[in-house]
Amino acid sequence: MTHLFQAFDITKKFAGLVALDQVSFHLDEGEILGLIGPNGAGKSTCFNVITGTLKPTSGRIELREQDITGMPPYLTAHMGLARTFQHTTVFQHLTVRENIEAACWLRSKVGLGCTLLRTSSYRSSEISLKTSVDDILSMIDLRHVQDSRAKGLPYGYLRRLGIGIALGTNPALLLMDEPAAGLNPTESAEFSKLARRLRDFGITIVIVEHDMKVIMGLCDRIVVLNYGKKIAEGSPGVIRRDPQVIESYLGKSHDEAETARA
Amino acid sequence: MIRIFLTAVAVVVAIGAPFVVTDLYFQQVMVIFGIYAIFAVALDILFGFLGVHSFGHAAFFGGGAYVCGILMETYGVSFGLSLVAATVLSALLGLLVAIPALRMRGIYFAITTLFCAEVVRLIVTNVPSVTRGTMGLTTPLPSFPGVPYGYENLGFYYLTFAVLALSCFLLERFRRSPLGRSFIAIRENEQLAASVGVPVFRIKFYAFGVSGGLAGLAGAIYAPFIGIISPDLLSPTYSAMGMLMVVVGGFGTIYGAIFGAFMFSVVTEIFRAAAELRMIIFSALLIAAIIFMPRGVLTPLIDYLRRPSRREPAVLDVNRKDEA
Amino acid sequence: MLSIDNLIVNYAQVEAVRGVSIFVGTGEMVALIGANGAGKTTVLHSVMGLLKPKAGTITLKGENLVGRPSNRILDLGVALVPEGRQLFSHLTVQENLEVGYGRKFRMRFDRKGFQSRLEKIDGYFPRIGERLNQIAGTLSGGEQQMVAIARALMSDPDLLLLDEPSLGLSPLMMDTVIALLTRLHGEGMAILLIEQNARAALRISQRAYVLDSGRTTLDGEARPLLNDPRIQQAYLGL
Amino acid sequence: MAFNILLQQLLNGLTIGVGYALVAGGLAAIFGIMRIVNFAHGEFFMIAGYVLYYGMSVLGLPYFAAAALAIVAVVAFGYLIQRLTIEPLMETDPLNTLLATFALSLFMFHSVVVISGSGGRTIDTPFDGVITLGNVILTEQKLLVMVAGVIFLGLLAVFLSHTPVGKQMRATAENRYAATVLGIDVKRIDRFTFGLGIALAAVAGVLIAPLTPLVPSVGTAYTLKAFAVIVLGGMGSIPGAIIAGVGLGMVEALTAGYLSSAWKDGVAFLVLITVLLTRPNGLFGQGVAH
Repeated sequence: MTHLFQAFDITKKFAGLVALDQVSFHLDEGEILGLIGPNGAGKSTCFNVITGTLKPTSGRIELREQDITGMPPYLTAHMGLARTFQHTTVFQHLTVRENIEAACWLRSKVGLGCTLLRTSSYRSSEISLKTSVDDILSMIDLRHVQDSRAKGLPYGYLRRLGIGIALGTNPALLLMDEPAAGLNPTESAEFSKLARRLRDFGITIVIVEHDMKVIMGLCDRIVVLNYGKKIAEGSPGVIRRDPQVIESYLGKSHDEAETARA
Repeated sequence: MIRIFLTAVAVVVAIGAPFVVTDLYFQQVMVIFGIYAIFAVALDILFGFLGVHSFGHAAFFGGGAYVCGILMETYGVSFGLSLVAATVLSALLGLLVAIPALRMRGIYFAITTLFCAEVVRLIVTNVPSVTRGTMGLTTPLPSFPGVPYGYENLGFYYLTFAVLALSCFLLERFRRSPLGRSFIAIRENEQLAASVGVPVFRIKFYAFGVSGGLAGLAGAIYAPFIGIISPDLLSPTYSAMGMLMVVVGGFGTIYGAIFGAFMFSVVTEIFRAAAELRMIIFSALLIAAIIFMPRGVLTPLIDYLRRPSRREPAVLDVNRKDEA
Repeated sequence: MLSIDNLIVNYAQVEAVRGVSIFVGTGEMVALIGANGAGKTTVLHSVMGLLKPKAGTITLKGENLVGRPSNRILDLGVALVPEGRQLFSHLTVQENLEVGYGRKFRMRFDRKGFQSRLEKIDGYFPRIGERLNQIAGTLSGGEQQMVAIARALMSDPDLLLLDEPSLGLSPLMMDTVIALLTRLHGEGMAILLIEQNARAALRISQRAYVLDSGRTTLDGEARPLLNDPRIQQAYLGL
Repeated sequence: MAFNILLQQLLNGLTIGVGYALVAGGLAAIFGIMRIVNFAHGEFFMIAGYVLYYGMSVLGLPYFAAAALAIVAVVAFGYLIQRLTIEPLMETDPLNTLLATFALSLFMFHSVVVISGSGGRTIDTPFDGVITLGNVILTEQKLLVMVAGVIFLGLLAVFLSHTPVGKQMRATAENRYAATVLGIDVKRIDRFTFGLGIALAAVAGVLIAPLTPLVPSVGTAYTLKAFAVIVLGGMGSIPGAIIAGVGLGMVEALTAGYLSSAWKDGVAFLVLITVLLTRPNGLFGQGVAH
């Protein structure tokens, strides 16, 4: 069986410091995978290596059996890989609708000439684009504010808009960087609902997140990193009881610490 | 509708103006305004649409002027052909500058563009056999088809405004297209734009060419109109002049650039301010604009007028959906 | 000593802290624990005057701290050891300590005062004295953490704030840091400690607050919290 | 004989280089600590020259008094400019300070043109004698530039490495956040740094101005040279700026001597662009003092 996505032994070193140490994992279509670990565990590095923001020192990344290792972000986007950013990374001065339109670069196939001359192919593509944008706006539930500028919208809206922008590329795999950070419990619950809806829609999702309630409730599978190494992988139930995971988060338990000192 | 109406009025006024006001001096001021406006619009392609802050656009403006001047004066090439050559060569120069400059970020980018312009100025200054160096190059007055001898100003006038109108028309069309949105996306957030598949480097690279070409065209019209050009045209003062017009008008909008050019050429001309005094006033104005009106003078005004109902503040009602 | 009441801080559009109240008594060591992104650092930055709270009060010995610049807060007796050490890595160890000591805008340096302060601190960090002329960036991670703490102590604070002092340290080095904090506390210094290693922090503190999504979800005596399942819940979710 | 020519060129280069080092050292300090690129830096150099000129010709002051007046006046003006235009923009988009200082340079340049005209002014100092060392000649003013320049650069080095404020400046340059945490008043450090940077430019102005016909455009020329120098020296590194400044002066003098004086600016730009393309962090890397 082939996987949608596979990372083989990715290692990333920064000036001698090993940020990622031979990390391998895979993703199957329609899965939601959580990537967790304490501060400085290498999650962000892992995320950036997958999206092409950083080149791995060694290792190999495949999407649909095609090698995407070290591809720049705009090309990984072409391959069907989209990402969201931490906090509110949107096009602040554009309206909500324009934000999504701007993200639909990959969908509009008309060239500069057709655009300037307003040919019929331009017009028909504009109509199909309009429908796609409408669909995305409904999906992220922002149609009612489509003509408002992004700047000044409530934080929860902007997080959803960030996801909508990623959807503009029509991705097969969506990587989300701390999507629930800064959300209140109601908004977090709404986010989980949206993520499941996207999964039902056929999008495979990787989530890097600190909010364990979200991770545990949403993910099918979890990969845990610590000091750049994969220390555990499995279902939320398994991960939650894994002593190594607990130690990585909370430190050594009392008894162990005493034994170590003795 | 209002937009079309206003555009129609502007076109009619622009075509008719030289027949109503036959004053030669007025026509001259208008041509200068038009040339500056083309230059400002060219710069705005980078500043306003892509957020690429070139500090050396004088290289293209002056470069275009010199190409046109040399071709006409030394080689006797026709005005039309010289314009085309100047545009193409300036565009190529733009691409050439873009190669090192686009590898830089922030201030390094600014410094690199500034220095590339200095290199061009140095070359022009130091090959007097071709450019007459600091002596300046005189440029013959071209003849325009259908324009009688002695009325060349009219020819320049219509040429300038035709170029300006066409470039504005295309740019505006482009700006409102989905493709244009992706351009603006680069200005708003480069990293995010790249993440949705926009080839940021390639777009910036070609935009440099287009902007350089258009600035070169402005310079190419300027050279024979003024009659004598010197390496001063390539100095940071001219780069700054373009930036003054774009920033004071408010960047990212075509009308802002034109408004800036209008302020710079016509309004100061009305007050008969000397060239130096004008630069003093404008640089002070620019500093004030940066501190107090970061979006320029015109943009906030237009936003204010455009608001659907001016009595209500433009605050979004976030609860609207929940109530429905 | 330090009293934070109903603190609300917005940070980059996010409500990072939504109503936190924390009290640190004179000579008390208090731990502030919770998962990443819970708002711990935001609390410390607000105390230090690096962030402006939206609402709430912060007082030190009855004096209001909100709205004061950081240098004034330092004068009142608070010092912060920031996350990631943040040494001036191109300066020597001594210069780092001097900057921590003589922060006032003066051309002349109070060398006598500095020396006596340095001698006092030398007792805590036996190896700092040998390394005064070494460039700070060339020290090992553990030594850098020590210098970072020493630098903060140069201003002779009554209240020491520490942000993740054990981050990136080897277990042995971590024990040294923990021992140092215990000693400082034993000598009467009030300490507010942020620590990812919750169990280590709870073992040495008297009281603790658990932060979750910008709110205090749990507080009380530190020891009983050590094996409290709710701690695990705050970190790992249930 | 050829050796004498070389020596003469190197000596000329050293004079120019000390001037570059002073101007660029100030620019590097401002960039290193405030993280702003001061496009108007050379204009302060130029204005110092003009104040010196008017101090001597209109007020009839002796050279050193007029020079002191010029330095004080330019620093006061710079302080005012910093408080009015740069400080309000410090927390905003870096582009704003870039544009503001660019506009400032135009403002200063054209103001001087309006006041004094764009023609050249010559300043006669008491140091118009010539010293002959074998076949090498040196004017007294050039000697003064070298001596005074080296003294000022030495004072700067001592100041940065031995005074509390100097150490705070280096600390702030390296880690603004940590400096704030430790209670350093970074705003005050900024103001002081700007003043210091301007003072160095002014010192260079009063020393160099008598050597050349003083024209308003000399400011822009020096700004560009100083940019080249700080890029070569590693943005924000003061020692790097000093070494690169002297080096650039030498290379320019040699180019002028052996190739042609018209292309000497070209060499600077060529070296600069090569460095930018190959080593974007400059030859000496980052950091104010190391």
